[in-house]
Amino acid sequence: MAEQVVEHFEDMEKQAHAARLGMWIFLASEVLFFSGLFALYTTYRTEHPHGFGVAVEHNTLAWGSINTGVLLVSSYTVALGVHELRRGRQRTSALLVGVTIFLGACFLGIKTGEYLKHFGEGIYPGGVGDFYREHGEPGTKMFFTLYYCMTGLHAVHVFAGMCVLGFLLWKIVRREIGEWAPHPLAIGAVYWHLVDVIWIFLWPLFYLIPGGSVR
Amino acid sequence: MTTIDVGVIPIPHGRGGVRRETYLNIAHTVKSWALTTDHKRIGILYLVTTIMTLGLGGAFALILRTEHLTPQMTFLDAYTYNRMFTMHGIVMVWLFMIPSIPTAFGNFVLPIMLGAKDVAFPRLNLLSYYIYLAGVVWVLVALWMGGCDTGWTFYTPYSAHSPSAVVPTVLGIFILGWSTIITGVNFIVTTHTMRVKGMGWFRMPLFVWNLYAVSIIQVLATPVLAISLAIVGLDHWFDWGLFDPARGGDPVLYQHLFWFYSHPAVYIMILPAMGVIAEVVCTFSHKNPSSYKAIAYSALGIAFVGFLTWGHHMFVAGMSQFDAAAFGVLSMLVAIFSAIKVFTWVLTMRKGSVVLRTPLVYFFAFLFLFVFGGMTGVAVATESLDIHWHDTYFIVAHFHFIMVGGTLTGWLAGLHYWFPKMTGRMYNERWGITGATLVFAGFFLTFFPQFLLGNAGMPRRYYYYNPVYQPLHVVSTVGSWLLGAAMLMTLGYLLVALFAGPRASANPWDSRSYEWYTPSPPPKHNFTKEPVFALDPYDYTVPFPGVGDEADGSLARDPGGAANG
Amino acid sequence: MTSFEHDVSARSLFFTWLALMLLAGLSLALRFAHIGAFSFPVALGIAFVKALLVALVFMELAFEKPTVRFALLAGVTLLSVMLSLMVADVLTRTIPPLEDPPGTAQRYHG
Amino acid sequence: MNNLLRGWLNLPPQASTYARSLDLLHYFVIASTMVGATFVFLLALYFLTRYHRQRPYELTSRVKTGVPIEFAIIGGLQVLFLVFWVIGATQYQHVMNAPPGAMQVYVTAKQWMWKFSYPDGSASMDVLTVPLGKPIKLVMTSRDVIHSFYVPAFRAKHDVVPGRYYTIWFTANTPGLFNIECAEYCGVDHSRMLGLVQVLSDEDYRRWLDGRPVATEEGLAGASARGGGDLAERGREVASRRGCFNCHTLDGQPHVGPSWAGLYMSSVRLTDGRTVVADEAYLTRSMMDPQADVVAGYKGVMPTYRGALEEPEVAALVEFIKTLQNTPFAPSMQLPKVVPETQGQPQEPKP
Repeated sequence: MAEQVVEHFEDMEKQAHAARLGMWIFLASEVLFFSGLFALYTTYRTEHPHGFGVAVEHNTLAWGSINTGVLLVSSYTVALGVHELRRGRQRTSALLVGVTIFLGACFLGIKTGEYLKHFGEGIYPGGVGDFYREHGEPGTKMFFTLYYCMTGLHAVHVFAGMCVLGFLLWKIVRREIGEWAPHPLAIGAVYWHLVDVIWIFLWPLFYLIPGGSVR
Repeated sequence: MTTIDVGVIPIPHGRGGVRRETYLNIAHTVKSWALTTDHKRIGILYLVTTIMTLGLGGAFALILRTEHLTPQMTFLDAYTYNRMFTMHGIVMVWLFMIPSIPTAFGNFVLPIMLGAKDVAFPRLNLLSYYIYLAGVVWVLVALWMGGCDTGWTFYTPYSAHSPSAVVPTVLGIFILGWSTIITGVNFIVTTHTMRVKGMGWFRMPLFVWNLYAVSIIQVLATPVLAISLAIVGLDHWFDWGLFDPARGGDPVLYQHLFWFYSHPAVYIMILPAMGVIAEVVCTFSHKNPSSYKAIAYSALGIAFVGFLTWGHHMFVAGMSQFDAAAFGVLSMLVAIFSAIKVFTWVLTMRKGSVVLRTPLVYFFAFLFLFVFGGMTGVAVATESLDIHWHDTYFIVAHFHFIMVGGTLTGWLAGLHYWFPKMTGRMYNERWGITGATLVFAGFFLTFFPQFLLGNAGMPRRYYYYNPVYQPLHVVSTVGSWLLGAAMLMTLGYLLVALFAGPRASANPWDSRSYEWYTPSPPPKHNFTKEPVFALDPYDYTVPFPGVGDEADGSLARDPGGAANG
Repeated sequence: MTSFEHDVSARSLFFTWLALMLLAGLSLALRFAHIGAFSFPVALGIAFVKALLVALVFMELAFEKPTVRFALLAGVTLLSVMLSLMVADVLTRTIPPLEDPPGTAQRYHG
Repeated sequence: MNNLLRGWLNLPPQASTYARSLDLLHYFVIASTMVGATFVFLLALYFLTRYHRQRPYELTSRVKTGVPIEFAIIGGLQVLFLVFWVIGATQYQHVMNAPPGAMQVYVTAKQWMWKFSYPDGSASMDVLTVPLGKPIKLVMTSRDVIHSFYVPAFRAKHDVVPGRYYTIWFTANTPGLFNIECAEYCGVDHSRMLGLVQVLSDEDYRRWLDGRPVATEEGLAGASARGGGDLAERGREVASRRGCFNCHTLDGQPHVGPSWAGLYMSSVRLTDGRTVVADEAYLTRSMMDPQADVVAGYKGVMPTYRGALEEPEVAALVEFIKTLQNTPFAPSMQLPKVVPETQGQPQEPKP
């Protein structure tokens, strides 16, 4: 029952601030969680600029770009959802959050399609597959293993974000949160935006920057 | 010395036989413990669990030391030996030392020190405990599957191919990491939002500052460990080879990621102990710290610069010479923060009113071991000297001086310091001082010879060793037995005190820190009414104002003879 | 309408989103412009601006207390510390990695 | 003075040119830090007695330490630490960068042995022979996991990483035998991954070049550093000296010849279809007359050692192989499949 002030807090404002601060600190933790992989990407790309460039050019640019659009729209809808909830328009808010979850599902669907396409081409994680017979440049294996690791981890986060939003949607529908206490949705939305931000960086790294660019 | 039993209340159960309600006697069912969201009970749960893991890790240590009585096989084979030193490290680092002080003592006293009823997220706190327990279970599963033999550092590519239970072990540590992160988030938010009205940042007890700094490290460093161990798990399980040179991978990068976590992790282990020590030295010197701000800021300083020095674990691992020089100078700059802390503690005693009690004996043990261990740390951070010392027993001795000598004695100091507050009982002071002395002696005897072994060139993680090293090994082993016996003795008299010790007053040490403003043991919501902290937590210029609620029969200044000199 | 939450207007949300889409489009267009060595900093620079927009407006960081901003700042600072020192290692190593290390080559290449 | 401090600190002999200067820094750092630590601890003890509590509930007045004093202490320490760093970093640069013209020896580490390949194309296992007073540059790589090449007497150490070549150098200044140890944990027999550096004077070195091996029996026998020194240990030495490990492994992996791990008393299928039990007689016969029983799947490329091995050496070898009876295999460690060659050493790839 999130609309009530838990007894050890003085008031709702303090409780909301605590929850919000907690989420942001957790997000800092998430940034560092991904940073290990970003660091590996950067160092390996520094070591094998050519192989990484070849692999980027081979990647499915169209699908990755569509996914970028999907996530940007979903970020917008969930931000609008928070706005509507604060204005007391729960029905609209619920609809917008529902759309956000649907867009998340679209993202995952497209991602799965991409993975299947890669499997069909003989690109598997761990440098296994026929693709590497033709593209033996040092770095291509590392690129695609990192690609699977980072986008896979991101997909897990998308799924987690969908679960969080689903839970909040349920709460909106049951009128447990509303304009009197909109902060749970606002905090859930912040998590969703982080997922978007991470993709904003994954997109250029894996789809946009062609060969021979580092060093 | 007039009496050795300090702070004892003559009448049991408060006045006139009225049974005072405490967090302990409010309910007795298993469920009331297993599903509690009371930070004090969660602290006790953590305390009991970490004592068990300490016992497990300690048993491993004793077996390992005993094996080294002879240069050849004594009673273990090399396979078992390798698995055992790995599990010793893993159990001690992740199951005991990292959670020990923050989760047990931190959980217990942090909200009380802030005058709060609980931490910011009590349910998350309980969840964190169960995640920790799940991690412990996974590590035990790994143990049951024969253990892991990579060393606690999981260096690739060995860990990617080791024919042992690598995956359950890294999974266990991965899970433990989330427990650590959740606790860290909880503590940071608690410190920010739960302070009682009117308490500014610079009126918080120093332990809170240290916990706050630790929580920052926990939140920011642990995820890096999580991701690097996840990659090790993938490399081991699916042979993805992200660090495999045959696929363009670079094993040295794993070491970068691992030490990016594990160097700050050293501070995760030592900073809470420093916090305990700051409390102990102020209380038993009966004086304000020589510089409150120096202790507070140096905690934050350590939290930040601890992230900049990981490379000094890799001077001979194949890092570039540029990075070696950079990490070398950064390490030298970091050492200064610990030095500031040490000087502040020591100068706190100056012009104080120092009384030797068990926690203060542990403070002296801590001071000795931490200062000497820390100074050898500066020595090994000297690049050219590290060439000879790297991966030898010198390193083993150095980090045991810091980790056992620092964290374990800090933990024991805290255990004895807050024992009356947590249990409402007093332990026997004479046993306490004897135990502390024996722990120190056993410890010194165990690890001092290892410095000499390392100087002589004995590499770590060696099952067979050169017979010329045997005398030093024997001394070290005998020392470890003494240490083990002293720890068992400590456990024994504390258990006796728990059930049969005399009742403790609210403030047996005549401290000014805020956790002593509430009765011992505290009531369910920490204070019987909204707390008013009239004094600075280290204001020893005026007498203690008392608990305020006389009805609970535990005035601070009971005439039974508290804090006598 | 609660008093304790800052609300971002629908108008600024929309314009932020529009800016994000335009920046994404620009980034995509530059992919085909073949700007060579500039593509890495330019693409990441655009990504950084986009992330900043999302953080400031969508995540309402612009209206948060300094503590909250500090949390993110700490994370990003450490990320850059890690990246710079690790990349510095790789860039300043004097001995290049072998393309086909002896002994491991046959194991994977069949 | 140097020797006195070296003895106190339990340091090994200074057998390389830079060992002495590293040790001097060692003395300086240890002495200054220990003096500082002792001072701090004694100061604490002094405060304990000087300001001991006189009566219960004694109050104290507020004392703040002067900021200038704090900064003076901190600044002084910082300067000292930076001096450590400047000297240490300079020495580190010296140790890590070989002088031009150094003699190159390639070092290949694998579980759990060292292989040294010399410029003239010859190779040896576990024993590195170098001339006195000449700079030696080691170019090191690993075939499986990370090892670390460590000679305590030279104060020389560097990790040996698969997929990379790392170099380290030294100039030996004392003839004799010095221990090589693996310092990075590398598996079950990590503590047995030992070796020896044999430093020969010019004259001895020339003799060694002419007719190898010349490592004197007394010299090797005197190297009790190899732990134990029993018959089986001697067998290991013999095996490494006679080059057995060029073809036979100790971890169960087939190489040019069958592995010795678990060989003793196992049933061996031969090329002609017979199955024999690998007892002492079989082992001895295989050394003396290798073509008599060629194991299925291998080529009969092993030369006879009749007359080459002394009787005690054969006994030691057999004893050594017997101790390997229960050595578990390292299942996932794959050595490369080396095509058996009919003559000479397996070629070592050069960078």
